[in-house]
Amino acid sequence: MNAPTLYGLCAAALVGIGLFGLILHPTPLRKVISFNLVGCGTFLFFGVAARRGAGAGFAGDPVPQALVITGIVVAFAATAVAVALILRMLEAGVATMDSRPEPPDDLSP
Amino acid sequence: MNLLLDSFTVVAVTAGLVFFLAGTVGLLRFPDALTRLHALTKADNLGLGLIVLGLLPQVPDVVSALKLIAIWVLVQFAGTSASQLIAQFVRRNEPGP
Amino acid sequence: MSLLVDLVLVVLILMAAVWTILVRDRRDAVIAFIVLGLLLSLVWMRLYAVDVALTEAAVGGGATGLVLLRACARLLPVEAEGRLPGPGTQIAAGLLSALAAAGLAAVVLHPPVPYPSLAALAAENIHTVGLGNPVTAVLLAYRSLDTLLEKVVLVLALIGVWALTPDAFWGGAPGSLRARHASGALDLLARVLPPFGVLVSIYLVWNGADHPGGTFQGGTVLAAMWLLVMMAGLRDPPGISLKLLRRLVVFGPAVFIAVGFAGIWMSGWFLSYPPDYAKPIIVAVEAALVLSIAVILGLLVAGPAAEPPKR
Amino acid sequence: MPEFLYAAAALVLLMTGLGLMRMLWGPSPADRLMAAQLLGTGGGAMALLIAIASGTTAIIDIALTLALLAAFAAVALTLGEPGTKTRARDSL
Repeated sequence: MNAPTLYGLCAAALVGIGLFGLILHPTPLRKVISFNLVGCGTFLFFGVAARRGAGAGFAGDPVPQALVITGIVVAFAATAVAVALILRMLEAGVATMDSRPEPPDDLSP
Repeated sequence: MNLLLDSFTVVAVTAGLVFFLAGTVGLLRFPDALTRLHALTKADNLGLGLIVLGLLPQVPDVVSALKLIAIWVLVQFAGTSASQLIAQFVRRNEPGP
Repeated sequence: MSLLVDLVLVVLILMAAVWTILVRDRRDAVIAFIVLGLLLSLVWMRLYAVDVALTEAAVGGGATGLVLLRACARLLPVEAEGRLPGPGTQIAAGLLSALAAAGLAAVVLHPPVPYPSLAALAAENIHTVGLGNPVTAVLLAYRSLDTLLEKVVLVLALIGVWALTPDAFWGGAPGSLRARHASGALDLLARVLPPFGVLVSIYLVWNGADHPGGTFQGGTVLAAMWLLVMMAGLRDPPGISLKLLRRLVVFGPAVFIAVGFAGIWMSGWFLSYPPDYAKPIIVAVEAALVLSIAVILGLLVAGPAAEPPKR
Repeated sequence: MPEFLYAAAALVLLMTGLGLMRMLWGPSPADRLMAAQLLGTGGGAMALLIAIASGTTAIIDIALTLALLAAFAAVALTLGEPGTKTRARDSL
């Protein structure tokens, strides 16, 4: 067992845990957090691939590393959009995902 | 000379570890939030400080040494402010004695 | 001995991940998620991906946690967390997730031999762009089209957030990020820390050409400092129709696209750099991008406009 | 010397990781955040130890970023206090 393999298994577990949370939680914010967990696991896979592809004098393959950097920033942007959407839905009194209507006096003045 | 510096590193880093241990034990065992906060700051100040001190003889160049000191100063400042904020949060949310 | 560090890290990560899913209160879940981001940046360090570790430390520890905690403050308290599905669904979901994880684990345990790698190709041509950091070379030279499109995605995300503005507030400012209770400590922090933050951010961008660091890392640190100033109430978020703001948002991508078209004229291909000037051009593009990234990330956290525009 | 520093790194991580039990126990969000804060400092210390042990000085920059953003979560927490009605209005 070497370090990349260990982290690869950890990545697999993260994806599994995130997927479970994604199905389990009815509220949208928890779903967003769970989805971020799946994302973290996926990024970690790229890290393992980069470490295993070490060569040519580099400690890791730079291409997957660059992809992950892009991915982390895009994942953050997607999270920000999702959170803004959730808050707007609540403001507008749209039902949450478990299809029970929210009390309308929640956020509106 | 080298042996002397190495043993200095071992002593200082070990002392730092002791303060991290103290911080953790305090965080886990102390009875209320404010005393736990007190334990936390010991790890922030002395734990990291002693480890930085112990590592200074081992760094390869001056810039790295300056960075190490800058990190400690930053953690001092950020840690102090964070402790204040957490303490104020605790005071607002828990009716004190 | 170094594998011991990895083992401890993995155990802590799994603990934080499981806690993120199982804890009842959503704010506790966000705190666990922040801890997870912190641990992951240590993992990236152990995988010798220092550039990624810097990004994860800045985005995972700073920006994402802030967005989620801010959302928690505006959502309903605990009792409205919603009902979890019944035990049957839970078991089925658990089995499905375990199956997915097991499949991925099998892929990890049986890697192809030899392992596919582009490291050799990246190393072969790195001298032509004059950079010492292969990750920056991939981001801004070999795969610069990806990076350009990623900037476009950031701008689109910002447009998406702004599009959620209620009609009455269009052109106004996002809701104040000011902390609810005034605090001298926060005020001091927001006055003293940003100069250091700006310095570190410039250092990361400048250093990123030859050593780990770069545009994203610098931009995120810069954005974090701006957010700190806004949270302390020293400045409120600017109105989204401010001309200067909008120009800053598109400035970086615009410079990048202009350089891309100049590449057609100078060396024959979109986004190709003339070999003699590759490094200065790349550093100039990075400098332009870092401002835009910082502004966009800050505005993404601030959210859609929530105040009527000032006339 | 590297072996000692790696062992110290593992110990720091282990101890601050044990502090995460406080994240599980709570009871208040402040307690949970303190565990995160301790882990942040411990993570920085661990990064420094590994940077010197492995001779990769670039890792010091990770500790620098962590130190710079150390107070960020605490600030964000005060932002995340449960809203009262009046506050919810002016945050809309």
